[in-house]
Amino acid sequence: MIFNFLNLIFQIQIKEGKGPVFLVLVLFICALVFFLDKARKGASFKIRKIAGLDAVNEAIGRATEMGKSILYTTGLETASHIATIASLTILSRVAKRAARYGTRLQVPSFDPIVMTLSQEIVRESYLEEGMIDSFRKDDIFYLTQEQFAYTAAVEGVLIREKPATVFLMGYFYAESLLLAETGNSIGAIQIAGTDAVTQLPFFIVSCDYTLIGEELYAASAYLSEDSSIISSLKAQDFGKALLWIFLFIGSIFTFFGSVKFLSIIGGSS
Amino acid sequence: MNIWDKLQSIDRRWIFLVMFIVIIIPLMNPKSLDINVSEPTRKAFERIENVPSGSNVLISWDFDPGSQAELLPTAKAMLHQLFEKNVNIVVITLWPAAPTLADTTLNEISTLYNKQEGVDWVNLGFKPGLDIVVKSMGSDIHEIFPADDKGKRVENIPLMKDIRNYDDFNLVIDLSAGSSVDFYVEQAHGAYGADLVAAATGVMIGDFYPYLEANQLQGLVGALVGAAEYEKLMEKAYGLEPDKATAGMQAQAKAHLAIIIFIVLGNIGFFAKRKKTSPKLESLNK
Amino acid sequence: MIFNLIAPFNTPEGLGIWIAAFLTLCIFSFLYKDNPFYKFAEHLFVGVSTGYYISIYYWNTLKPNLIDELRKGFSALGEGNVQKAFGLDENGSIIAEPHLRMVVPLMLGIFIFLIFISRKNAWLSRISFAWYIGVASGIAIPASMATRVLIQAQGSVRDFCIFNAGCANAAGLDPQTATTSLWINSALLLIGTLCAVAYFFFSLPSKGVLKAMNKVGIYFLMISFGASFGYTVMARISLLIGRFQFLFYDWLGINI
Amino acid sequence: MSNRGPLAVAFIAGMLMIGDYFLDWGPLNSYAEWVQKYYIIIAAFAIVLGVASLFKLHLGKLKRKEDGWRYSIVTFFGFFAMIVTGLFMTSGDLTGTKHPWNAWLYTNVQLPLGATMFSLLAFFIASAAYRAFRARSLEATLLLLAACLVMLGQVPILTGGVFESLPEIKQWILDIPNMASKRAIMIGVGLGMMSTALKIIFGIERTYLGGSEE
Repeated sequence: MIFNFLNLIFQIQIKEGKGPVFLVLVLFICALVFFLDKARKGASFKIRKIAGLDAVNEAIGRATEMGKSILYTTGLETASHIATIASLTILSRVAKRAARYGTRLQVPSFDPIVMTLSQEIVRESYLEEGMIDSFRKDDIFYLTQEQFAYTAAVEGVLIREKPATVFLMGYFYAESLLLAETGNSIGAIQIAGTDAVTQLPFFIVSCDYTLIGEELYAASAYLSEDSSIISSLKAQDFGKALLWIFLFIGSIFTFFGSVKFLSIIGGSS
Repeated sequence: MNIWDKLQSIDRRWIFLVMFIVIIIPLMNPKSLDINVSEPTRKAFERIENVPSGSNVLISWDFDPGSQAELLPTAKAMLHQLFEKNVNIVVITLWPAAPTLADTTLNEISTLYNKQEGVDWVNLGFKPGLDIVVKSMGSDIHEIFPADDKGKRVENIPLMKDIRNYDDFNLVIDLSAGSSVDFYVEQAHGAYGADLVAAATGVMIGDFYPYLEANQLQGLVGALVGAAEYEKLMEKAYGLEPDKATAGMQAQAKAHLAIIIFIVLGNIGFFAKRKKTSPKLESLNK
Repeated sequence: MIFNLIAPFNTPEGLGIWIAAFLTLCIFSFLYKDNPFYKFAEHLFVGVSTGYYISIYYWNTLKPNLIDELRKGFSALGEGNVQKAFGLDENGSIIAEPHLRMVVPLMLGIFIFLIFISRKNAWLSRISFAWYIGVASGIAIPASMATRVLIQAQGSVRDFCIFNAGCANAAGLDPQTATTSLWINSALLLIGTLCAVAYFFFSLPSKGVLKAMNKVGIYFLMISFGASFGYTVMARISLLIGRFQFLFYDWLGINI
Repeated sequence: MSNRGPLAVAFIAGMLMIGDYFLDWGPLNSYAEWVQKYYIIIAAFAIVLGVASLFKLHLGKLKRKEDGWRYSIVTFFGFFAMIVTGLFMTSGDLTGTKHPWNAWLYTNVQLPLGATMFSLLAFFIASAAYRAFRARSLEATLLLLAACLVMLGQVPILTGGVFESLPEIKQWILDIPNMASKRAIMIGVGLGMMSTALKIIFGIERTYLGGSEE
């Protein structure tokens, strides 16, 4: 029995060509654990200002003053997309503020699982703020999973309800500009955030603030106000710094004929 | 509100209206377009020109009505060229929604040249499996396409009697709205040595240029521009009237121009206004 | 210009074209302002597409992957072939057809409903969600490392490798002669990438060299956003041309 | 009841998928293949929750006779038309989306509606460009110039003389500065994604699970 088990273990091998990824992943996890440990021991990390983040509170406040609602969409991906989960974390913060101020929050959903998760998250936020009685489950509703039918319906909500503040956070496709332009035409303050590289330009031109790529993930960590979650930003920076140095030195050495750097990251065939 | 303010805040509905007009007019009234034919398109045209009369060409019709604005004009121009040169055409498709579009187009153009279905051209229809279909055609087309689109057995189709695999085609043309060009380069060209010409949509075209440079493709027609260039070449060579791609390109040019003019107008308003109002006044206005 | 045929009402195709044209105009009317026609089209679209996805889910997922598998599993069980019923071969290894193993996703699927019935059972639905998101995260971790981070880094280093015949040959790339312009381009690419990466440093104070790099990084980002925007215009107008062609050629039958 | 159970599930599920990526081990690989193929079943079940939400919304509107309640009838009409033709009708061997009526509805209702919504972008891209591309600052000017040069390089508007090199300029902008910043964004996104996903499977990030009460 034990022999069989050992035999089984020895059969396991790392797949060919996955070495570099494994190495970098292990390094990254080490950095993550290191900073997490520091955070647990009470270290606090300074994070630079992210323009869109400071605007979040202001934008919620504006909706409250105007007596209008907030519309939040978590993008057009399922819950299996990490950007959607980052968006859900931001939603939880937005919902808390909205609950505190008594501002109506509408969340039209594209995916039923995301809708259910959103309901749970918003409900929890209202509960934490002691405002569970004003939680309206029906304001977090499902529309459809067809890209442009969803877009058409959200445009309908935008134009008829005229929310004062619109959040577009998560992964988006071509509909990004349709949503952002319609939001702009009703004069809403719009804060967008996406890791969809192709859609960033459209949010940049049509929204008041845009979280670019990694900033979306950083925002979800930052807004959590939990130092152990924020510590992961340190690990990300560590990863970037490592890569930065690697690219800088690697490019110079490669230029002079070394193939080592390319093969380290698995780029030579 | 003075004119500079107005220039800065044109109601978006006027912009919509202008876009509407500048796109519709060229569509209704296409004129011969003065454009430079790019090298990849010219190569494609010349390779098809070099197909000897009486030989066979395989067309893989890998797009559906969703991409027809970009690819149908090229398809039509190539069909005109091939029928004009008395080349036999075998059409297959890897896309489920494509056969009807292919059939309508083939019928429309073949009647102009008095070409007969089954003798001069045939539509074998759709088979699922993408790269597997492309690979299997290297050994035996009859096996993977036992019947044509209408259910007629290939044994009973005169054109298909002597066609078994890629060796029997002078040229393979892939009209692709996806990544099927990859399969053809890998299989039809790489494994079976067939000559290959492709047409692709604007989104995909960037992925395929390296094939052209590596001579794995003999020609490449890219997006609406490429189609318009192809129509231009057909106009020069066969006197074919410019068609939808040319009209589309004109609409494109006008629409781009309109957008740029709007941007310029907005900026004129912006700068004129900034010069006129001193900073002090501006802050008071707020 | 000839109106050679307006799509006929009396065939399914012709009627379809009329309906499609009407709906197309309904959506276009939104450009002027919100109106009953748009509302009609929007509500119809939501209903139709939801219905469509249900039949897609049923026929493409639930029926072949769940119902049919379970049915096969039970019939194997009926024959007394327990191993086959659970999708195992004689040696106990997993075979492609899961049969009764589909009970697991079925349970996870049913758990989701529990939140609907009573909040007491909400924790069970959380198991389903946790599993779903756990799987997605597990897939995303190495994939995002490989396809986003490393591939980009490779591309960057490779740009310098092709200059040097030694490196290019060793890496199996096509060497290129290093002209001045190619040289400048590669250097610009590297500088741009490094500065733009620097823009995303969150925990370092933006001072001195880093501040300068951030600025250059933003310039690169802005040029990139402008370029992508300009590049996309053509594709979007092609779509509109496609709709107009439908209205004019297919519906009104206007031929030139 | 704590969230410990679900968090353990997320950890195990995640680790197994990571293991599958790196390790060459038959049982693990076939497990992972199985999971990837079938975890969509959860999504298929969840759509029922979605439909329930949609029904609640529109039935509520009908009941309360809210503004525009008549349109809710349209939604139900579309929904049931697709369900009846897609789930319950057969025509020979043809069922589901292949049923002629269902296919007819798809081609003549859903497809044109989607294509037309998509094409509205041609208008919106123009109005967005007009409004946003003002040379307010150096950053905005770069955005504006890059967009205009690429647009001019795409189509033959200005030809002859200096303008002949516009396509080349366009290609250069796309290949060099554009590529540089895309690389940087991708690198950042990759790291952000990875760290978020790691936080999920290690149970540090648990907002997505909602509350832990009851």
